Parts: sequence; C-alpha cells; structure tokens
Amino acid sequence: MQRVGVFVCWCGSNIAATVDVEKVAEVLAKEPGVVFSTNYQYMCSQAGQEMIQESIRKYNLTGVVICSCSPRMHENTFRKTCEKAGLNPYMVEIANIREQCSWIHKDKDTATEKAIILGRAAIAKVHLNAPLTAGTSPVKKRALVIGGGIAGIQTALDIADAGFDVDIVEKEPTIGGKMTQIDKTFPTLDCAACILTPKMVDAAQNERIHIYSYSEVSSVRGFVGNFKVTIKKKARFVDETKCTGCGLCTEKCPQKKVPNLFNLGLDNRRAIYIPFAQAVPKVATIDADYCTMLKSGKCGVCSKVCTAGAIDYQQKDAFIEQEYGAIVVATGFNPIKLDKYDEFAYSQSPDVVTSLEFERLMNAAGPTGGTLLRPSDGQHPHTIVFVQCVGSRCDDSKGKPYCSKICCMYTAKHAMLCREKYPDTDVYVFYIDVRTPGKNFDEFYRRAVEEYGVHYVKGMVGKVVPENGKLKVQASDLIGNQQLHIDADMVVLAAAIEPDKSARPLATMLTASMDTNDFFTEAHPKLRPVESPTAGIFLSGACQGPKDIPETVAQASAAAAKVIGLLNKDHLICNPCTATPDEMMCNGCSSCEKVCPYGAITYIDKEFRGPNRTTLIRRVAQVNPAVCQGCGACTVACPSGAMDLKGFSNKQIMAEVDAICR
Amino acid sequence: MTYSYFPGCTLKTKGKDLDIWGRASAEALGFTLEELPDWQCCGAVYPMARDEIATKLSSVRALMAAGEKGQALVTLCSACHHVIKRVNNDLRTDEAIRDKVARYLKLETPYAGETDVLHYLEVLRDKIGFDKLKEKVVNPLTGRKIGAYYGCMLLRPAQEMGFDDPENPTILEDFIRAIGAEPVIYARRNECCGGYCTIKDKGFATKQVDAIMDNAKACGAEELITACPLCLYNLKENATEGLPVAYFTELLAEALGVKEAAK
Amino acid sequence: MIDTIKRISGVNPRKCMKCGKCTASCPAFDRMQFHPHQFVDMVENGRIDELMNSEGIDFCLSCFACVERCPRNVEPAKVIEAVRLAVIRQQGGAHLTPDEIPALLDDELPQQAITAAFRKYRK
Amino acid sequence: MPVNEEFKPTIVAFCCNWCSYAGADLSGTNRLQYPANVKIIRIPCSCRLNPMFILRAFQRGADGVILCGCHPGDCHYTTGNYYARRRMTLLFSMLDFLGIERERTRVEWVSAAEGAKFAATMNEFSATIHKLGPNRRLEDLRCRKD
Repeated sequence: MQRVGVFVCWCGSNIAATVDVEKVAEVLAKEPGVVFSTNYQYMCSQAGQEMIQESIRKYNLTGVVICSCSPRMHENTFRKTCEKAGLNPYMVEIANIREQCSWIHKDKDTATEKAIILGRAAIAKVHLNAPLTAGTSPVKKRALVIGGGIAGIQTALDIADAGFDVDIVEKEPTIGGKMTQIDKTFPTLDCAACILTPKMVDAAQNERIHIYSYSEVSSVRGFVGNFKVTIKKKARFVDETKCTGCGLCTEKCPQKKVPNLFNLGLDNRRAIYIPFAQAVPKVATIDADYCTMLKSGKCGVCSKVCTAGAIDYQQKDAFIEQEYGAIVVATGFNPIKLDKYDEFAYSQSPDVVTSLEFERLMNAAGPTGGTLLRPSDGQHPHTIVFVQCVGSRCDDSKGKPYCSKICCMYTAKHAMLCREKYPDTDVYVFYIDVRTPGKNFDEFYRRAVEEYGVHYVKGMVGKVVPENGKLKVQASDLIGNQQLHIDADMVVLAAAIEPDKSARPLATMLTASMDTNDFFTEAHPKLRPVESPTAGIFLSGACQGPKDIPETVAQASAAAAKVIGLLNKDHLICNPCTATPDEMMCNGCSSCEKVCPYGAITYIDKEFRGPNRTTLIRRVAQVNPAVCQGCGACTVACPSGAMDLKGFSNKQIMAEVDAICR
Repeated sequence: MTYSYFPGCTLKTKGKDLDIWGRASAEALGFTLEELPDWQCCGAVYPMARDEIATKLSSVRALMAAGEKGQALVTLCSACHHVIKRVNNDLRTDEAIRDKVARYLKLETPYAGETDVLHYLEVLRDKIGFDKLKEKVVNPLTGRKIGAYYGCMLLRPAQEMGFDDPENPTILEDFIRAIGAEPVIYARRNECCGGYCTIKDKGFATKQVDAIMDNAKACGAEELITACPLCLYNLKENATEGLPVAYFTELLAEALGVKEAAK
Repeated sequence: MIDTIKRISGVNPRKCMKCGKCTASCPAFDRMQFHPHQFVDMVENGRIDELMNSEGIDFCLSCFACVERCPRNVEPAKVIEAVRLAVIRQQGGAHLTPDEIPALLDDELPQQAITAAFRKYRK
Repeated sequence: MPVNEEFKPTIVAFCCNWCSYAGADLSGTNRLQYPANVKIIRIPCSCRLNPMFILRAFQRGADGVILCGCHPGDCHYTTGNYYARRRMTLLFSMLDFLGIERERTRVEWVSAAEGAKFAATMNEFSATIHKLGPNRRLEDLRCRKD
C-alpha cells in the first residue's frame, strides 16, 4: 500500500469559487492509503511547492495526488517538485478539477462531488503507479526548414549563426516567397526587394545552409531529435551545378505564351525561365507543362544555346534521405481564390485585381515596369476603388471566419503610393473597420487620409458592373447614409489569405495539429507560440496565422531560438511511459509488431527455464524504449494481454474506471 | 423520362408562350412533362416568415403529388421554382415546419422534402445535357448575340437554390451556345428588374430595367432571354429604349424547329 | 416586439458586423427611409415602431441580393419581411386593397405580379 | 419511457491526451458547460482503449461510455485512431449481441481546438443516456452497494 498525500489547490478563486476545497481534502483524507490531505491557495506557487516537498519528507509519502488545473498545464511542474523531494516523478497524479470541473459547473455541491470522484480516481491510480526512469536518445544536430520565404530564411540564418547545419526545402525554383512579389513595405515604405534579396544571398552563401529549391518533403518518420526525412527534388531539367544563370535560354526559348506566375499571370514568360533577376539559386527551370521538347521531342533550342551544357531533358525526380533533430514549418500563405465573390466582377473584368496583383502592377520589376496601367487597355487609371475584407471575417459558409490582419495596412500603403505617384487619381477605400495595431501603423493610416487625401468610406461595395471601359461601383457609405455610385477605372480587392495548400498534407506527415482553417496549432496560444504540440516541430510565419513581415521575422527568430535550444542538447530525455511485454505471457504472435507505428517492437528468441531443469527457446516481443512513443496500440492488439503500457497500465485505467463508477 | 410539371398561374394566362414552347421543346427533346392534376398557385413569393404555414401548403401538395408518382417536379416559371424549391428545402431542414405541416395536412408520415425540384433549365443541363441538346438543334440561331437575363429568383439565395453561381452564372450562356447563338455576358444580368413593385411604381421598375438594358447593350447584346414572366413584362414594358426580350423556351423551340407547329 | 420580429424572421441581428454590404447591394435604396443595415441594427436595438412607421418598407423587392452577399449570413430580407408582416397583420395595415387593383392593371401585367403584391402588401 | 427525475447517470469519457483531452480543457477554458456526471479518464491515444475497459465500466455501473480521439488523419501517433475505430466497430456488434443499447457507447472525434464540440457532444450524449435510463444489463450486481 502506497502512502499517499493529497493536495487540493484553490487556484485563487478559479477552483475554490465552485468547489468546496476543504471538503474535498477532508473526504479524500479518508480514502485508503491517504496519510495526509490538505488544501492551499496556489499549489503551483513557490510556497505551495515547498509545502508539497515538506509533506513528502514529513509523512514519508510514496505517492502524491494533486487536485488542480489540467495536467497539460502543470503536471511537469509538480513532477519536478516531487523529484526534488526525493520522490520518483512518475509517482505523481493530477486530478483535473479546474478545466474539467470548477470551470464548467456552476452548482457548488455538484462540482464538489465531482471533484471528490476525480480525486478518488487519481488516488486509485497512484496506488498502482510504479517508479519510472526515463531513458535518453541522441539528438541529430541538423535542422530542416520547410518553406523558403522570409520566415524560413530568417529561421535558417539564425540557426546557422548558432553553428548548426540547416536545410531549406522550397517548392518553387527560388527562395524568397511572397515577399519577392511585394513592391514596398509598410509603414516605412522601403523597397521589399532591397531588404529581402541580401538575406536570400546570405542564405545561399552560408556554409551551414543548404537550399533544396524546387523540392518538396515527401515523407517524415521518427520523432524529436531523430527525424528521418525524404526530400523530393523535382526534375527541373537543368543541371544546377552547371547552370550559370546567364539567362540566354530564357530569351531564346520559342515558347513565349506561358503565363508568368511570378507576375500572377499578368504577363507571359518562356517555357524555360528564371522567376526573377535576383532569384536564389539563380538557375533556370523548364516548365514541363509547356516545353515543346518535353512534350513532343521537337525543339531543343535551350540545349543548343546553353554554353554550360546544363540542359538535361532526361532529368528525373530525385529523392534524398536526410536526418534531422528538429523541423521548422514555414509554409506561408496565399490569397484565396475569388470565384465565390463575383459580385466584384473579378472574373469578368481584367481591371478588377487582387492586392497582390496590384503589388506587381506597382513594382518596378513587374509587368508594367512600375508604371500603374490598367491591364485591360494599358491606360492610366484615374479613379481607383479599394475593397477591404473580401472573404475575411465571414460566416463559415461565406468565406474565412478570421481577420486576415495585413490587408488594412497594405491597402493604406497602396492608396498612399497611388496618390503620391499619381496625384490626379481619386482613391477610395471601402472599409468595415480599419485595424492598425502595430508600431507606427495608425499614424501611417492617418497620413494616408490626412496628407494624401485618400477617401476612406465606411461601407462596403455591393456590386461592380464593367460597362463601356469603366467599372460602375455600387457601394454604401454608412456614415453619410447614402448609396454611392462611382465610375472607377480599377477595383482592387483585399482578398483574404489562407495557409498554403501544401500545409495540410505536411501536417499529416508531421502529425502536427491544425485548426479548422488549416493554420498550424501552437503548443500553447500564449506561452508556447512557436512550437507545435508535437515535440520537435516548430512554427515560423504565416503558417501559424496571418502575420505581417515584422511579426513573421520575430516569430522566425523565436522558432530558431527554440531549435537551437533543442540542438544544443546531446541527449533528450525520452518518455518513460513506454510499452513493456510480460515475456512469460507473450506467445510470439507478432500482433503488436504489426500495429506499432514506429517499428519499436522486434522479436527475439530467448531461452527460458522449463520444468525439470529443461530449457526451451521461445519467440518473445521486445520493445525499444527509445523508439516507443507510448501510444498503447500494441497493448490492445495483444491477444494474451502480455503487453502493457507503463504509466497507463491496464490495472491503472481499470482502477480509475472502478473509482468513477463506484 | 417523365417529370411532374407545375406550370403555375401565369403560364396559363399571360405567360402562355413560356409554357407552350417549353412543352413542345420537351417533346422534341424526348422528355415528357406531366402536368399535376390539381395544382394550386404557389403564391408567387416565398413566405419568409417562420410562423406562417398556410402559405407553404400549396407547394407541399404539389411536391407530395409528384413524390407519390416517384417523379421529380419540374417548373418553368422562375418564381414558382423559387417558391417550391425553398419550401421543399424548409421541409427538408426545419423539423418544426415539417411537424406543423404534417399536422395541418393530417399526414401519417410527415413529408420531409424527398421530392427533387428541377427547373426546366436544370433538366436541359443535368438530365439531357447541353451537348445532346446541340445535336438536336435543326435550326441553329447562328450570328445572334443574345444576353441572358437571370433576374433574382433562379439564383438567390444560392445556398438554398443550388442553381448556379449566383454572381457569375453560366447555365443560360451555355444554353445560348447550345442553340447556336453567341452569349453576351454582362454584369447586371442578375440584378433585380423591379419585380412586383411595378404595380405601385412604374418609375422604379424603369430605373432598374434601363440600367440592365444599358449594360446589356454596352456589352453587345442585341436581344435578351429570360425564364420569368414578370421579368419579361418589366423588361418589355418599363424600358425607355429596350432590346427585344423573349422567353428562353421560344428560342429553344425555334432552334429545335417546333416553334410554328406549337402555336 | 423585438422577440416577435426575431420569431417571425428567425434572424439573429447580433450576427451583423455592420459592414453595410446589404445596403450597398440594395436596388431599392432610394425608395427606403431606412436601409437594410439600419433594419438589422434597429431590430437589435428595439426601434421597431420607428421601422413599422417608416417609408418604403413595401419597397423591398425580395430580390435576396442582401441575403446572398451578406458575409455573416444575417439575411436582412427576412428582417424586413418580418417588419412588413408585423404592419399588415395589424388592423388596417394593408398596403393594397382589392378595389385599388383594376386601376393598376394593364393588358400585359402577369398574374404573378398581382399575386406577389397581394402576398406582400396585405394580410 | 418517462425520464426519471432522480436518475443521475454515470458517464465515463475516455479522452486521448493530444486532441480530445485538450479539447475538454478548452471547453473548460471557454466556460462551456456540460453535465457533471461526465468523468474523463486520460489515455495517451484512443488506440490505448481496450474494449475491456468499456465492459468493465458497464459492469461497475456506468450508464454510458464515450471514447474521444483525434480526427481521422490527425492522430498524434499517425494511425492510432484508425485502430480505435475498428476495435469499437467490433465492440458495437458485441454489445448488440449482449443486448446493451448501442447508444450507450459512442466514438467521437474531437480536436484540441473543438472545445465547443466537446461540450456539445457531452450534452447530447448525456441527454441520450438520460432517455435510455439506468444501465442494468451488464451491471455486476455484486458491485452494487444498495
């Protein structure tokens, strides 16, 4: 029989307001094996922890039950507390009487009764706990960053700076991401390329960074400290080691009618291309969907003009295996498709554009060389209407339920730049709210209104009608209580942003959780914002939620710091709650081996002593505790009941069941 | 294929053309419209009030009559289509309405929206197929530039109607292509014509219709087609300087070569 | 009365985020004293009498543009319909009487228009 | 069957540590109420649930048992919830054979972000058990106190 101590926490009034903590402590004191029971205001505080340690020593406790908040919150805290007092940390059980009791019930009697039952279950379990010792596993000192936008680049640079090797996997032919397409950045209006491209070069030149461009992660196995990743290098039909990036092929290629995705299809490029002049790596790529040579075997112009002999039409996808200690997800975002919002006539007129397309139209390296011209007729627009919140802040059935966060600011930027470059344009911004929380953000927006004369109208556009070369915009002005009819030359839609489509399958590979909008979930929304709940997976940038550039960079560096902290360790403490077979009961059937997702179970032939001094060799299961993650699938698959899980044994769970149903 | 057919009040009087050419074309295309024997007027507007049951009953009776024959219910008039489809949707999704209706009509098993409601155009698109229709055309309307006027009733609210993209529909354009003419896409084809407000305020309908006509003309349309008698009326009677307007069934009958015989 | 409107319409005006897209879409804007977003707001704040006595509630065309385009699925048309019904369900609240009809007819006006008007304008 | 006013069902909820237990915590954090007769047992993964535990619960007087795990495809251990799903399907047919109402056992996928779904599921499940009344079929009478 264990000597159990019970500690009931008030959590200030969080628990004590709805649970009679004194009564709980009193009733639980009468449970078998309980030698000490008390309650205290903040059990997790210094004083509370000291009280627990003192009681362990004073009453010779062999098991501790803490009735407090969720074990997801403070289980580790209390385990460490008890360990310091000489108790095995796995002799601690938590009864969750806050999240799963006091916070969800209003009636004090009911909540108290439930708290007592939860306490009993924990006591019943702790009686069957056994001291556990965690093993260790080595840490592979190399990190993988998935996504080579500004988030991925920053994370990689910081990790490399700390002296660790890091690989960037980028699905496009160049790193740089969305920021390469942006013209100017708010609120300082410095040019995006001027601040981004040096970082891209830094990444390329850093000896510790390896860039896999035009590549994807195709499988992930293993666990924190020991991930085994397969990277698929897609065939680009150009030998990266030979290509000098001279660009001659991209001028000579006869296939001229390929939509230029870097300019969002606003102009055309060739079938062999380098996305933009500052691309890293500066290597050509053949677009297999359009290349005549690859499709019909007739052409070969690029191969003829390439003096480096880099063109390789036979190139195949290549697969690379690599081991990593940590993985950072930096898959970023995309603007949503706008076909569901055709009241704005996006698919009916080329002069209705998204904000990202507008960025390209304003960009000196864009299709118009930086002069703002209407896509339909190449004329200067004189009246421009910006529409905010297109697809953001919607009911689930109508779009994205969240605020995309960056649109208010970039629209203010667009409006301001239009007025600055072309003072003869009338610029209207239709908004629901202007959201500018950020350093110098609201000042920026006010400048757009006061100094640059942008017409901010509280209201929404209801319909855009292309007619006779104009866009007839019908909108509401809620403060003026009128319906506005504006003959505009261009309409710019601030489309909601969503996580990149590659994120969902990646999350499945990484077993990292996502929310309903496909943003990666952080381990704790406030206290662990750059870690995924899955150990060893870290989050950087907009894959976790909408973010602007400064926030992305901040999170990228934070994720890097977490990775560095992990890679600095030589060994990781493993989870001691692993499966363990009872060799005497094991009949060697292999059922457990088949269900183990980690390959942690193997079979060995072992000699056993039989009756009358005979020996016999039997085939029995063996679990590698460094690999076992403790899911318990094998325990249920085992037909003879030989397999059990430490910390969640059959007996322990049944004791809990009995205590609850008693 | 045989469908139950709900013509509606207007198609028996002022909107006979929509009906006659629709039936003649159906015959030519190889499907049968079986008029429900005792249909009652649908009420022309969908009863939005959640506390009104009586106004939904005529639709329910028609739906159940079609259901008993195991047929889908086809309509031609877009108002009837709107009302019947939405009432059907109510019965399908709203338990309270379903129960009330069942008690009102003394039904042993409540009607839960089992019958499919199809617009004639949906039959052409989803059951016949515009490709098949194209093959049956004997008299292609080559060279005619036709603007489709959808109006409100067929499209909105899209979540309930499920007819087509409510802001950029294509079904009538595909239809126009199938009968050999050239569709003209213009943005106001789903803006309201003024509806029943024409009774009290012709000027209002004129304002609406003129905007629609200007937009259609600017985009190059030379004539308009519609599926709604009230839209047809407003477009014809209340336009300051309008384009010719016809029911889509008229052009269908013309293309199939059954127009004259039907009259 | 707020509850009556909420009951008839089944609309929760609290879902509205005051973007004004309904009013931007409304074809009958000019004919109405209060506009769709105001309807939703006034029901939320209990200003029902004002609404019932306002000009132009009969001008809602039930074209459902506001319903279709509302980002929050508020369905303003249902609110307007509920207010209109609250008016015509009162004694003498009808907006159209049978003896007015003949003067309004012309040869081509479809039955549909008369039926619709009767449904919309009187008990 | 008339609802017994006095009937306070005992409901055991097995929640996987990664999704559903966190979802239950979230419904607490958001103060979403569900009946107090639902008691949660934390297990590492839904695949840790031995169907025997459910039978044990019924034997000891539970009136309903619910298993909550990660959504299919989202299992922290990649495939655990698929095993759980298959095992539970078998258990359902066994419960049918034993004559225990199938509605007394349920499997739900609740993610760590679905606090509202967790509370709603528990409310609904508890209402179902209320309708079914006390579980007498499998209860081991030797375990009863009264």
